[in-house]
Amino acid sequence: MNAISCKLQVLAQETLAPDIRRLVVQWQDPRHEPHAGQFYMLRAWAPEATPILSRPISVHDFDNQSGALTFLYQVKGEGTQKLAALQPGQTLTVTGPCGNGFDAVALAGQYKKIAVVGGGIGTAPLLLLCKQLCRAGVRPDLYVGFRDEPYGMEAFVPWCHTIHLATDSGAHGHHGLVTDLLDAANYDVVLTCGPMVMMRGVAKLCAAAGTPCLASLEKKMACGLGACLGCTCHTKVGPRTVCKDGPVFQAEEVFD
Amino acid sequence: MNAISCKLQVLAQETLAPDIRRLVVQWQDPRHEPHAGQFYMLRAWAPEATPILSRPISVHDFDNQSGALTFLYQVKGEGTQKLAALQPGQTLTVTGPCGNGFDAVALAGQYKKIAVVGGGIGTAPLLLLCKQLCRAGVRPDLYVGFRDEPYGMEAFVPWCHTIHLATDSGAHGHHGLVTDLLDAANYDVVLTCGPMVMMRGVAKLCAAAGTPCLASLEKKMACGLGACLGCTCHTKVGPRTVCKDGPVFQAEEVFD
Amino acid sequence: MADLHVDFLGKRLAGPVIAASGTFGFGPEYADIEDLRVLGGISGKGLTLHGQPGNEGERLYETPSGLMNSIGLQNPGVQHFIDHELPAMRRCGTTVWANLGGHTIEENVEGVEKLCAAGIDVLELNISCPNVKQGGLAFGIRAQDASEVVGAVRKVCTVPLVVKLSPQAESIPEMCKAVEAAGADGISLCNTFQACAIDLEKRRPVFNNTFAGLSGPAVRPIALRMVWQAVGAVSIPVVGLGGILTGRDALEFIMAGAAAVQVGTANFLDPQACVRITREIGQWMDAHGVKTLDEIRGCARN
Amino acid sequence: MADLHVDFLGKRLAGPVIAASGTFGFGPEYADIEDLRVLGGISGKGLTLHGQPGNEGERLYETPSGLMNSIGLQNPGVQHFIDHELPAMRRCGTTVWANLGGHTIEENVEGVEKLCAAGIDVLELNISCPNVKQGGLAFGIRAQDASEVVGAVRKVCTVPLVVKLSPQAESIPEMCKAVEAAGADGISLCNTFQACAIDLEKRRPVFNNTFAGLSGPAVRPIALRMVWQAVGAVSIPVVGLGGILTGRDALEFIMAGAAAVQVGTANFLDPQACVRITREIGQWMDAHGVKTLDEIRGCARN
Ligand SMILES: Cc1cc2nc3c(=O)[nH]c(=O)nc-3n(C[C@H](O)[C@H](O)[C@H](O)COP(=O)(O)OP(=O)(O)OC[C@H]3O[C@@H](n4cnc5c(N)ncnc54)[C@H](O)[C@@H]3O)c2cc1C
Ligand SMILES: Cc1cc2nc3c(=O)[nH]c(=O)nc-3n(C[C@H](O)[C@H](O)[C@H](O)COP(=O)(O)OP(=O)(O)OC[C@H]3O[C@@H](n4cnc5c(N)ncnc54)[C@H](O)[C@@H]3O)c2cc1C
Ligand SMILES: Cc1cc2nc3c(=O)[nH]c(=O)nc-3n(C[C@H](O)[C@H](O)[C@H](O)COP(=O)(O)O)c2cc1C
Ligand SMILES: Cc1cc2nc3c(=O)[nH]c(=O)nc-3n(C[C@H](O)[C@H](O)[C@H](O)COP(=O)(O)O)c2cc1C
Ligand code: FES
Ligand code: FES
Repeated sequence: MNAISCKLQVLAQETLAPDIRRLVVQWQDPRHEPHAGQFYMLRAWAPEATPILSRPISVHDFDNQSGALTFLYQVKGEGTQKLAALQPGQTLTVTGPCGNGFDAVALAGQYKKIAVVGGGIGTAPLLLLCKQLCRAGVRPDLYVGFRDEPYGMEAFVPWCHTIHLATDSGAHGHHGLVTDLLDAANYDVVLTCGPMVMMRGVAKLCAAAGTPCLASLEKKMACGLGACLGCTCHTKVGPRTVCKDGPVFQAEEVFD
Repeated sequence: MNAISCKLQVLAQETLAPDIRRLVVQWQDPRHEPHAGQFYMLRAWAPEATPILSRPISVHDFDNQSGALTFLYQVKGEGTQKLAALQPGQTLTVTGPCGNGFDAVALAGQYKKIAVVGGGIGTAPLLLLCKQLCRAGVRPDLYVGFRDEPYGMEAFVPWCHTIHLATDSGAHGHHGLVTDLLDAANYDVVLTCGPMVMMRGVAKLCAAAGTPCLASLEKKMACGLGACLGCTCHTKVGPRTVCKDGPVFQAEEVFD
Repeated sequence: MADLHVDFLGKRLAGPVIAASGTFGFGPEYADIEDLRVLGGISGKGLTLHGQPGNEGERLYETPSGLMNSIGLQNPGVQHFIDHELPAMRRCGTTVWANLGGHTIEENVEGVEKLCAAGIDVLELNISCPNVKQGGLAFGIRAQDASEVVGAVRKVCTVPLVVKLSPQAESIPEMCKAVEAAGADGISLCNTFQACAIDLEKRRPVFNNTFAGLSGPAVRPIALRMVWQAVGAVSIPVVGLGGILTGRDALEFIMAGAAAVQVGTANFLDPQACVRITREIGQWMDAHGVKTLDEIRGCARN
Repeated sequence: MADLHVDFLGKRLAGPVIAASGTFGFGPEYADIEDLRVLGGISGKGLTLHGQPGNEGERLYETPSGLMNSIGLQNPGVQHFIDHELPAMRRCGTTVWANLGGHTIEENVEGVEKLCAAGIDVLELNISCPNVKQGGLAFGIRAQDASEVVGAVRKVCTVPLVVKLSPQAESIPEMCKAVEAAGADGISLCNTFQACAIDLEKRRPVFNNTFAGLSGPAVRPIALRMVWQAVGAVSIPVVGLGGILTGRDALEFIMAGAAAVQVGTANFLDPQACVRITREIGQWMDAHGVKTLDEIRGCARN
């Protein structure tokens, strides 16, 4: 289950919203298949080209029949701009799968009522998570917040029990925060990924309700392999690498 | 007649031979028009992108009616590869016209029998030179050497009195060096651009025949403006910048 | 096929490329990524006697062709390393370089004793660490300070002792001579360059410590100059590093006289960099009819 | 619109960006390329008293985000400059900085006397030049050597005296304090970084002198660190330079406390760099409601 480094071919790239892309590549190594919550270091440029570091992007979806590996990402700066320029047939270099991810089988075995809470592009890793939970026997409730226009939601429908939507602008769903919608006491566990403020809010609700909560964190990364200690998170149980020990942590260990 | 710096639009790019391109751009400043033997610093990439320096390329042709400015260049390394990727409609940054160039009117006024001698991609600046000499009243004799396949020769035909061709491989014209063909004593002046060994040979023939010779030199350049002294040539009359004092020098000042 | 091995202080290194400290974990992180047996060695993450959690705040920042880092020597401590990381490091199939940087001479001495007893191949002493007794000035700035720590460590070090120099040394040649005289068996250089970046929106330095270490291709020409000076200053072997990304880069260091090279930041740009660089060196040698590295080591100095 | 002027040692500079020595000729070369009147000044090509032809062999070499040069101070000499270049330089409409680097104290003193008599705005003393009496060690390495040359020049310099430091100085803070104590009115730093490159095919250094000077974006983070240290070490104004390519880069130096900045290598990457950077600084200030540079100068230090 360790990471490998290889070149992959682009199968498709799609624009879901002005700054949101869905990139599908062909994974080739059946001995190193990714699971939900893991990520890859992506590099669509030469080692000597800018930006100097590769970019961590979560597994959005993975089809272990065909090997189709999907990323959902937001175009922010130079790195993601270069990813966005990729055309079908071109190749990129990836390192992964990286990180602990979510153990969907164990979670579905241990907990019966599961809430999955995402915000913005933080929904990216949640699709495969919902899929794997569903396949493992628990159809989760999904809570998602967006600024204005949601994207990528259709894909979640088959795998979720209910979908609760909030937007900052009120354009769709609840006008306000996704945390307004969540009653943590209704769940055995809450799994979350999104902006830090949102995850901190979710963690607080869970702490108050005594519900376990797992959060997927982000940090700048150089290696993605636990080798450089550039992505350390100072948790209550000591320093941990987000790339290898994480990105998924017990919320109580990382939030006050 | 000083250099300016501006963005220009690509009108056309053509492949003349596997590694030879003809690039036409739209010049826009009638107060700073180039003449034969001058060059531009070309940059088809951002200031912060690689390669760090712009690339000097001679004026191959210039149409002062339309402003069409043509370069003929060989794809060698990263800089010229990036130039070769330019498509019509795209822009590039240029600084120029740089250098002294040839004063075709003065030359045609002073000399009646003129030989123009070029080798390989060193023929690039010679087209506009022949044109301007012809228009100034002297149709020059052209001597050109190539390794194997000549390129770009059709364009010279209207402006030259005779064209003498040599190739290293013997595939076309004389099998041997272009200097084998030249009898410097037949000319009032010889104008040359090409590999250093060739120009040294031409200079030697001219010196022996007592014929004046002007040679266009190449050096690595940073500014192209005479500002950095990176392109100094130690001539018999002291250090000279190839970019500003040159690239055209009296052969006797630069060759022994 | 070119013979890439390097005889280094009594060890036979399989190749001239050693993974640089702090960029390669303790080795197993890269085990599924490339064949570690072709490496000359792995220099583990820098250790301190008691371990430390490293710095708060930003730890990484990209610059033109460079990377700034402020890890702050996060490490599990010498004993934890011996108990937990060393066994796996030994199984990587290459030489084990323990990189140690203490904040006092005593800490360094104790750390070296333990590491040597535990069984390592090379001790790489990182003297870029702040010396708490000198008000935080690193051991590696003044030749006198370096001399003292190297002399003390030398007495207890039972494996080859390579001293890793800081580019902030007041004078590279003098520093090299001082550590050679104090008993170093080899020198590696250089560590990261002290550098600064400012966050315009926060109007504050990017890093909590104001300064951080710069590495990567940006520094390569300066590092090569320092390696050139080091080779000229001493007769012990010099391991060159700083910005090496290709076989050609590595060959520049070897032609300057480096016994071997280390590769750090390049591992992030290409996780297979160490093996690729080794292969590229071999390809260049084959193309140029060079059979062993000894044929070209230091050739640019003549 | 933000007010970009800088009060500098009794002169009013139109903007904070000064063209760096050796990259801008004496100014007229750029006259048709950009409006020189928005600049804070032009530092002319480095002069020596008697002039010199500069180095043979390669003079330029590209590195990752950097440029190496080995011009060897080619210059026409002080008298030729005064007679031929200075008049045109004066007509550029900005302050005239004469950059001087002599090989002995006496040469420096004589050059400064002549330049001051001829009428310049600022004398920038480049102490990176080899001191022939010290076996070629540059004046800018040891504080004591720098102190001597600055002290001697100070006595005859009738215009503001800015001393341009070398990054090879043994200690930047000590060097800064020494030149301040010796009478410098200001400091500029840094000059190019001593670096090396090797031509694999020739198996020789690229440059005849083995080493050459590295500049450009690659060195910016190190230069910024040195400027930060300089500002902390002295109370005279510090002009920051090294790798500045954008308004944001320049603002980092100003927030570190630089009175003004110089722009060198960027002129080659973009011949309109000086004016563009000035404009970008103004745009950033406007976007952030900053009216004068004094409001943000050194703000990152608090
Ligand atoms: C484990 C992990 C998984 C991620 N998964 C996704 C995903 O599925 N989809 C998606 O759109 N984004 C994801 N991100 C965020 C993504 O990595 C950044 O948006 C991206 O690196 C920005 O690069 P850039 O060059 O476009 O932007 P820039 O802003 O130019 O990047 C500058 C630097 O900051 C770093 N950086 C910027 N934003 C982030 C961030 N949010 N987290 C970590 N480092 C950052 C970059 O890597 C780079 O080093 C993930 C981040 C992590 C750590
Ligand atoms: C005044 C002048 C006019 C020129 N006119 C033409 C022309 O019309 N057509 C054409 O094909 N070429 C011309 N050249 C040569 C051209 O500049 C180089 O081929 C080009 O810079 C190579 O860049 P690169 O990145 O592709 O190659 P690389 O080999 O990667 O370049 C590496 C470095 O060497 C320099 N360099 C490489 N070759 C030369 C060279 N022959 N002369 C000067 N510097 C060089 C580059 O500028 C760069 O700094 C001219 C050169 C000069 C000085
Ligand atoms: C993230 C990071 C962590 C580092 N940690 C250490 C360390 O613990 N000990 C050490 O001696 N050097 C450390 N270094 C320095 C490298 O080993 C190397 O000396 C330096 O980065 C220059 O080489 P490079 O340009 O190939 O990276 C570290 C470098 C980086 C980038
Ligand atoms: C080609 C070239 C020539 C230079 N000549 C001089 C000089 O004569 N005197 C001097 O003080 N600095 C000289 N420098 C150094 C620059 O003025 C500047 O200090 C250095 O390049 C760092 O700034 P930059 O990265 O913006 O170029 C020269 C730099 C270059 C690139
Ligand atoms: S990114 Fe290197 S340890 Fe996490
Ligand atoms: S290239 Fe700068 S002076 Fe010629």
